[in-house]
Amino acid sequence: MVLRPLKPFFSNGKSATGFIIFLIFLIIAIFAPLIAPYSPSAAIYDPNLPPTADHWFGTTNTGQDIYSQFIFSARNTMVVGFGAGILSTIIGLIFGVIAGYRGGLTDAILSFIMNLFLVMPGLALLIVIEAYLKASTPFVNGLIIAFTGWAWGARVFRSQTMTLARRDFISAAKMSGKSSLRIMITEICPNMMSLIAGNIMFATLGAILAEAGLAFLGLEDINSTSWGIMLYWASSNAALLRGAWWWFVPPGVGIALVGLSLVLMNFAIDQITNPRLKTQKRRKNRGRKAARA
Amino acid sequence: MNEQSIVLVKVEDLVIKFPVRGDRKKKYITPVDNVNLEIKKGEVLALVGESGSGKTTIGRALVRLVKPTEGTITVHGKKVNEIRGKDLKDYRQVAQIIFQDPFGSLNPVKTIEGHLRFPLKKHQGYRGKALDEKVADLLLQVGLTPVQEIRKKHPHELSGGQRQRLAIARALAVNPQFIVADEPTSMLDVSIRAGILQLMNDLKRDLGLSYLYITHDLASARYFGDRIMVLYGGKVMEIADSKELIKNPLNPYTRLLLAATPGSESQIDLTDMTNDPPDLSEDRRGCPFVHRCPLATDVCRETMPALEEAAENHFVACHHLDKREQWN
Amino acid sequence: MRYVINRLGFFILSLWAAITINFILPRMMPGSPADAMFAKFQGQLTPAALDAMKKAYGIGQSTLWQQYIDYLHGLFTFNWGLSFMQYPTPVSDMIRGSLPWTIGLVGISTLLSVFIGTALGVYISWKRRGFLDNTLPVVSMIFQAMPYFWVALLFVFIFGFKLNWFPMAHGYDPAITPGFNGTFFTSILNHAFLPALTLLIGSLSGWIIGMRNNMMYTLGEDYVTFAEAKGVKTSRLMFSYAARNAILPQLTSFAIAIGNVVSGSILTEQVFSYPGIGNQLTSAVQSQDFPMIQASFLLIAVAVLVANLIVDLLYSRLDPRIRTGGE
Amino acid sequence: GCTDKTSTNSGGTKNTGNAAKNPKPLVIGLSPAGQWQENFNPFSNTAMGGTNGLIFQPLYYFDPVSGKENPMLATKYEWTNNNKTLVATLRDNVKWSDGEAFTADDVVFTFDLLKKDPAADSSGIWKEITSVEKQGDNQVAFNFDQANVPFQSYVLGVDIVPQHIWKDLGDPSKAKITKNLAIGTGPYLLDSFTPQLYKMKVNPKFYGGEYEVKELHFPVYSGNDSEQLALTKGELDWAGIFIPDADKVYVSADKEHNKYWFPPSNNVTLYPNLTNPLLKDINVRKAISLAIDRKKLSEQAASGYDPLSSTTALILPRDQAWVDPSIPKDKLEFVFDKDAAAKTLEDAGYKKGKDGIFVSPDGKKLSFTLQTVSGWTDWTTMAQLISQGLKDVGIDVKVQQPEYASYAKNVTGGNYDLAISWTNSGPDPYKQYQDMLNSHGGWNLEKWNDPQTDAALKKFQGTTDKAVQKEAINYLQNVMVNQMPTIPLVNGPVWYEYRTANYTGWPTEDDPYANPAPFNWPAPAITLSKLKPNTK
Amino acid sequence: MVEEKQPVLELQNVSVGYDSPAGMVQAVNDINLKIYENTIVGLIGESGSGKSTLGNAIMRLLKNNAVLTSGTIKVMGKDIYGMNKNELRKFRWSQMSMVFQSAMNALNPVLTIEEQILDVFLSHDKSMSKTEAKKKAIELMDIVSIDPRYLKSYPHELSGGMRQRVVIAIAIALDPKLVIMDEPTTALDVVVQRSILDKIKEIQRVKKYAILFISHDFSLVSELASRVAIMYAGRFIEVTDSKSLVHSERHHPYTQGLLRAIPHLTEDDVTIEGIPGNPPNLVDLPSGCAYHPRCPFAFDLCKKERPGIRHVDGREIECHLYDTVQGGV
Ligand SMILES: Nc1ncnc2c1ncn2[C@@H]1O[C@H](COP(=O)(O)OP(=O)(O)OP(=O)(O)O)[C@@H](O)[C@H]1O
Ligand SMILES: Nc1ncnc2c1ncn2[C@@H]1O[C@H](COP(=O)(O)OP(=O)(O)OP(=O)(O)O)[C@@H](O)[C@H]1O
Ligand SMILES: [Mg+2]
Ligand SMILES: [Mg+2]
Repeated sequence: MVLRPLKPFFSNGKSATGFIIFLIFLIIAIFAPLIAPYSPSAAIYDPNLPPTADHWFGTTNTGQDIYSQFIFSARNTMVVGFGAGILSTIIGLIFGVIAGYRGGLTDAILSFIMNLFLVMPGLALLIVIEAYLKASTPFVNGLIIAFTGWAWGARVFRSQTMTLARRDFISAAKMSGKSSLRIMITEICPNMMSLIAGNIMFATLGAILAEAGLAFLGLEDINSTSWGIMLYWASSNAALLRGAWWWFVPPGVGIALVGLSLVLMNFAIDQITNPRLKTQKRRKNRGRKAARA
Repeated sequence: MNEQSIVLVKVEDLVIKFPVRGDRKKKYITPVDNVNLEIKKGEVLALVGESGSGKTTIGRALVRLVKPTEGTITVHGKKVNEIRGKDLKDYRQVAQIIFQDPFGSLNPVKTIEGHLRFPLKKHQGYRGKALDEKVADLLLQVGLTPVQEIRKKHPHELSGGQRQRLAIARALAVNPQFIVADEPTSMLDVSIRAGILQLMNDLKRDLGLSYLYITHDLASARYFGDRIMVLYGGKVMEIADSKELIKNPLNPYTRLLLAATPGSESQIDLTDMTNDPPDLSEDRRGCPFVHRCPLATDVCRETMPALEEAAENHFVACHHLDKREQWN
Repeated sequence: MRYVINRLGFFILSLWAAITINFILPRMMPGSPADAMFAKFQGQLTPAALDAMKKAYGIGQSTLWQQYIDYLHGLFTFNWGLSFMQYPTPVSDMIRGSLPWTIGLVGISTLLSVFIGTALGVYISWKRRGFLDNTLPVVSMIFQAMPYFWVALLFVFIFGFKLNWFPMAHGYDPAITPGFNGTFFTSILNHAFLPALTLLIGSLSGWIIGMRNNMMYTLGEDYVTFAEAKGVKTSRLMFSYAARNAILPQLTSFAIAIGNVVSGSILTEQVFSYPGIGNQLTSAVQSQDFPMIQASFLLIAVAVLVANLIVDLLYSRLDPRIRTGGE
Repeated sequence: GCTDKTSTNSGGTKNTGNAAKNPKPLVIGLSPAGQWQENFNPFSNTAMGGTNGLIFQPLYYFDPVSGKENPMLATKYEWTNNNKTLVATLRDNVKWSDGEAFTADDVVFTFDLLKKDPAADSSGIWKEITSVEKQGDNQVAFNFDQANVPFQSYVLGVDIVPQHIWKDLGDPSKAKITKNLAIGTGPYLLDSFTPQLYKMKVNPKFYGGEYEVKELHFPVYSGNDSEQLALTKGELDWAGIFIPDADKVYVSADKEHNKYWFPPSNNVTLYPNLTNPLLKDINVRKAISLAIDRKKLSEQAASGYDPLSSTTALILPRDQAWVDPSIPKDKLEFVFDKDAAAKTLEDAGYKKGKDGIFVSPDGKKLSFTLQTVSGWTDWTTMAQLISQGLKDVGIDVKVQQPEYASYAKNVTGGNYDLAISWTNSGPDPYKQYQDMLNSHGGWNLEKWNDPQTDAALKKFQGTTDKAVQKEAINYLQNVMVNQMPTIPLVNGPVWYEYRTANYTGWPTEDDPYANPAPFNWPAPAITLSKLKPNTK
Repeated sequence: MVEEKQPVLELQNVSVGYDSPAGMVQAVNDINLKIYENTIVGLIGESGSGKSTLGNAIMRLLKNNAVLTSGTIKVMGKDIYGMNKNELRKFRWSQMSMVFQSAMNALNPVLTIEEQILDVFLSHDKSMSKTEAKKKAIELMDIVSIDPRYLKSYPHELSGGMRQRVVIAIAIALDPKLVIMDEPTTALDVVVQRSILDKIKEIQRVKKYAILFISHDFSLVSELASRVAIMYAGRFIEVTDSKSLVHSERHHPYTQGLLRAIPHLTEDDVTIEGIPGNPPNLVDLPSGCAYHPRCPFAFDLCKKERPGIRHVDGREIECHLYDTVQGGV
């Protein structure tokens, strides 16, 4: 029963792989304190160690255990990524659904704001805002990423809402006396579930990458633990030049794997969204709707 | 018969305009132009006309999904043009609509009973067990059986006919007095259509419902409608008792429509008649049918003929009623 | 026509908004550039010198409103001020120096990405369920999921540092005198290869998958089947019927991508020491070079807007339904 | 300008002669930047490296690393008039690179320029001097308001520009000096400029004789990363960037040629904001100092390059001669003792709260922010280590790392609790103390305000007498040791990497003849004068 | 017996199935049919009964997941499924063409009408010049009575009826022997529908095509076609003379049900009634006669055994009722 909604994920190899990778990282994130052998910040071990039995990924130049950092970073990165992904999807939904449903002037104004946010150079904007907020934690960064990155989703939701709003079941809902807000929440949103899920996945991927980029540029609180911060330290300590690839490679691979799991899972969502892939046959227009151009 | 004479819905001088994207300045089309009609309690008024003649727009205006631009709609003696909020909510309980498309008018992610619960709760105040029972009643009433099995299903698991039945049940859920049936069978299979018409007929008889029955099929209009109103280009061309209208069509457009209907006996050569749709622009003049009408003269181009009673209860709008014999 | 006016209206309005935001944003940043300068001189700078400098930079002596007017005026007279960080170099000079590199590198790799991605998308949708159709989307996605600066760093390290196949920095070999000659161009290509490659593989999958999905949709359309029945040649079927229609929904993304050419490479340029605008922007933000930030922001916003406008207009060319005001 | 035939010819022959041996240009890696801008204005604070020293030259250069005085356009200077007048004797037979002769008028003109345009006078010369006069043909006198002997390094350090060109250029701070206008007296001429690279060629008419390094290349790098790679790969001959683990990363790439030397030049210091009542308490400062493991800072944050600071803040071994012998040996070095730190606090009435953080007697938590600069990774690492160390003792420290500009604003504006920053250094200890401890000091971030300190500094300024100077410095050392206005951490080194594959004769620890970093202009002019092509 | 002419279209035991996640959809089941020159055969059946599938199968335009599971399809004596791709490309449209069900969507929105018509000529006759093809396009437009100026228009600029006529024009461009029309007027207004039917009749009168006319509208088909096949669940349950459809006696019970479900325009006070039940599930067909769950006359045998063809009054009917000599209704 609980597993039923997950069924589509196992419908093909790609999404199943994605789902399994995702699950692994989810477990890592949830049980980080149990999995990680040491504290991620304690600088108490021999510095600059290559991988050993005690330190699987070696240690940093300040003697921190890289493996433990990796595990705890998974937690932060996932929280930040999904937090930002979900938040930006919610903002996008609010803008997109209201604009698409209301139409007219409301739509014109909201669309304008959307387009503006779409047009503002994302990373550049982020960098400026970051500079304003001073080195912020990954969570604050997640917030900013969400607040600057919702527009694309909003556009998608808007156009989907517009097609949905034209469908008769919305008129029918009006006829049954539902308020606009209720229609938006109970009639329109449930019909965009797959779009919403897809948007969350891509927004999450975007947020994870953006967060890593910001951290890499040094625009994140260096006390925090995230894959981006790990990369920042690795690169500023010339990890590659020193041959300490075990410091540089894992965070990148971690990001790539989580990202990959997201896009792979999205295949399953595609399958649900794409009407052509559904077995259900679309009924033909028996009326004479299209008789005039 | 006494009941029959109570006028439930009265529409006077209804005009509806829609803005359209013009090339430069904002333009309007007038898909409904000066329409008058009356529906008595327990009566079915059939509205026929070609695609785009404004049938749906009238229907939607009657249930207030579209706001009339001009004119008045009176239901039960109460003007409903401008009502909002609570009044509108109350009005929803009087008038309901069944949409043409049984696929588009159901929310694909809601269950069958999900479609019925809200209106029952909101308008009739059912709760808990009573609500469940009422849902079952309704489903039974429209012939959606076995009820317990069907109520948990989703629309895509139903056949077209079943969906249309659900749409009817949903309209009934608020216990209305008047239903706009907007081409309720045009998307259904022949074998299913008759069943839906039958069902609507039964409901009319049992519940004393009034209908505005919108269709493009004269045959079913004649079958289901007490009276038929013919619409062209947003204007009423003719209105009469069903049998009378089919037997004795007076307006050239009605006759054309009749001739085009498969199975009709009248033969009119249609092949070289242009298919241009009628002009709906705001500033049009004259009869909308003029560019297709074989009887058209300058008068037709200049002024719209008034609706006149040509026979008893048979109203028609045409400048050339006298010339109709020439054209057959 | 109305459509064009409509688009132009949006263009102008959002341009104004972008210009204004651009004015406000840097002013919200903490620390004035003169303070930064003050710090740079380790306290040796006298208050008098500081004041004089502030005056020269045009800071603090007028109201915000006055600054806004001056800003707008300067904008339209192409007088974008002098850079703080490279005082007294005019910002326009700095942009002129770096913009061509960015447009060259990022523009070309974006175009390549769009072209290759779209072509691959068309191809794999045509050969549905083939080997490539099963592998390419996933492989390309793996690359998209990686942080591109990380890939860039790895590339520099492996192909530049370890293997010595490609240079690790700069737009061309500094030892060569720029000129219209083969060696110079070879050098440019040689230097652009790695950055372009990172940009390319980072963005390819979007185009492949987007185009593939659109193609699948279009291929299911009746007009494609009808055309196939008519006996239309395969190539014409593929391009004029299927791809031509499938590409339309891609145009918006294309507009955004083109617009992002100017900004989309901040990290790449940083990693490859590429002499482009992204690089400039990063250092401008770090040294709070208001005029430079403003100018590059503006440039980026204008680039996106113009790209949007062009694509909108192009859209109306490609899709007759929009051109003649259909549904 | 017009060049006379002979010099062109001789230059030509020489060049061809060298070309036969094909000496490589010397490639210098400056600090990372986005792109070069063609700005060779010596009065601009964003001038390209080499503008000072290689193209334009000052009268004298006082080297902070070697502590040496290097005569440039002057050959001699002298204080007269109760140390209120500084007289410099100019070098003879110096020519501008366009062939015009260099005269005392040029010097007077230059200083007058600065007077007219304070924006160009970034060292505030005209705040100290009242007038500049020509004395005879080859002497210039600078008149001071009051004696300020150490200020000579600024006055004599001003780059001199040619009157015949600059008189038409308007405000010197705004003048755009490109290749054609870059006419100086230095050993090099600007050869070509692109935003990625500029080249200099040797000035055959240089007064000191033509240098052996004929061509200099200055490529731009956008970040430390890419410059490290280039350096390690042998693409640079001379650089001044931080490399972690230089032995492993850099030297091992080419053991024979890749060398580095990181001489100490100042103190990386933990500045406490003394306007913060908690930090005003010397016990808190002492506890903080005791809780810092400076050795770990040096080893882990700076790859062990940074020698530990002296409690006196003197830069050792350079300032060995200045050390106050009265200070006991054991007090000259910082100790790391967590227990002592906690004890210091407890003794002063501080108590540990539930969360393990000390609370002051009046109930305030010992919780501070610590500012460092975003991207300055050695400092940030130090900050982290400090934060962890202090936490162990019971002092809460949150590291913040804003962008440089906001950092600068915060620390100079007193808007911080703790901050890591540098100290300024001159050829002798005076400069450091003056800037850091004088109540009007330019880098008095901590806001130390002590009349006696000010008086000691004043005493130093007014004399050329070494003994008096020493007395003043002794007093200041004791202020540092006993009152701890700031908390020195480690010595800030000068980053300096060089390659002997193409050129030899570099400054080394054994022969520290000049500040070896290629960014402390005009010092590189001195280094370049000693370099010779590696003929092996 | 008259000498057998060669049929234009000959279907022998044609079955088509769709592969779907739910199982094999038996959309067309063992169909036999012959159509001769100059005849219009109507094909009637409710939605999902397999009409379009049959049409597509004849054109060899089946979807990817569909297979011709058995039978042969011959057009002009040639086995359609025995041709290689190139032969098929040439044969299709020159010998047989099809008007699609959704003609509205059969035109490429981004190409002009002219380009789409020229595509037909130029792909089939390499030697034809563009001017020649254009001339032919104008002729075609004339035949379907559309002003040739619309050649330069895009599909969305035409009304539905005009688009439909363009599609018909394209279908007859190469003068094929067989034209399959899949509900060519379903999406149109009655009046437009009528004018197009008249147009089709007129063209057929001149060109003498063999036409397979697919529809779900009884009255329409009986007016147009001489013979009508009634399809239920993929099978022809009845093939009959169209004239016989005016009355509902001695037909297959399904046909009877359909005839009773149609309201008549002129007859007074006839009650209509629907056919109870739902269309069959093609993945899991009812045993025996697929219609038996809805058939009011069904008896045991109907559940067990599929009825073969009975010849009743010149009709071919698949129903057990007609075994009982004059049985049935
Ligand atoms: N919301 C709207 N905005 C603009 N135009 C509209 C709107 N609704 C309907 N129209 C236009 O009004 C005219 C009449 O439409 P309506 O739907 O009433 O016709 P109809 O008679 O119901 O046609 P059909 O038989 O095809 O359902 C059409 O031209 C239509 O395009
Ligand atoms: N691509 C497909 N995959 C699976 N099943 C399909 C596919 N196309 C059609 N079907 C099924 O095959 C059956 C026959 O479909 P077909 O389109 O031939 O019916 P039809 O008689 O033309 O119906 P309509 O009158 O609605 O056009 C239907 O049950 C349909 O669901
Ligand atoms: Mg309608
Ligand atoms: Mg079909």
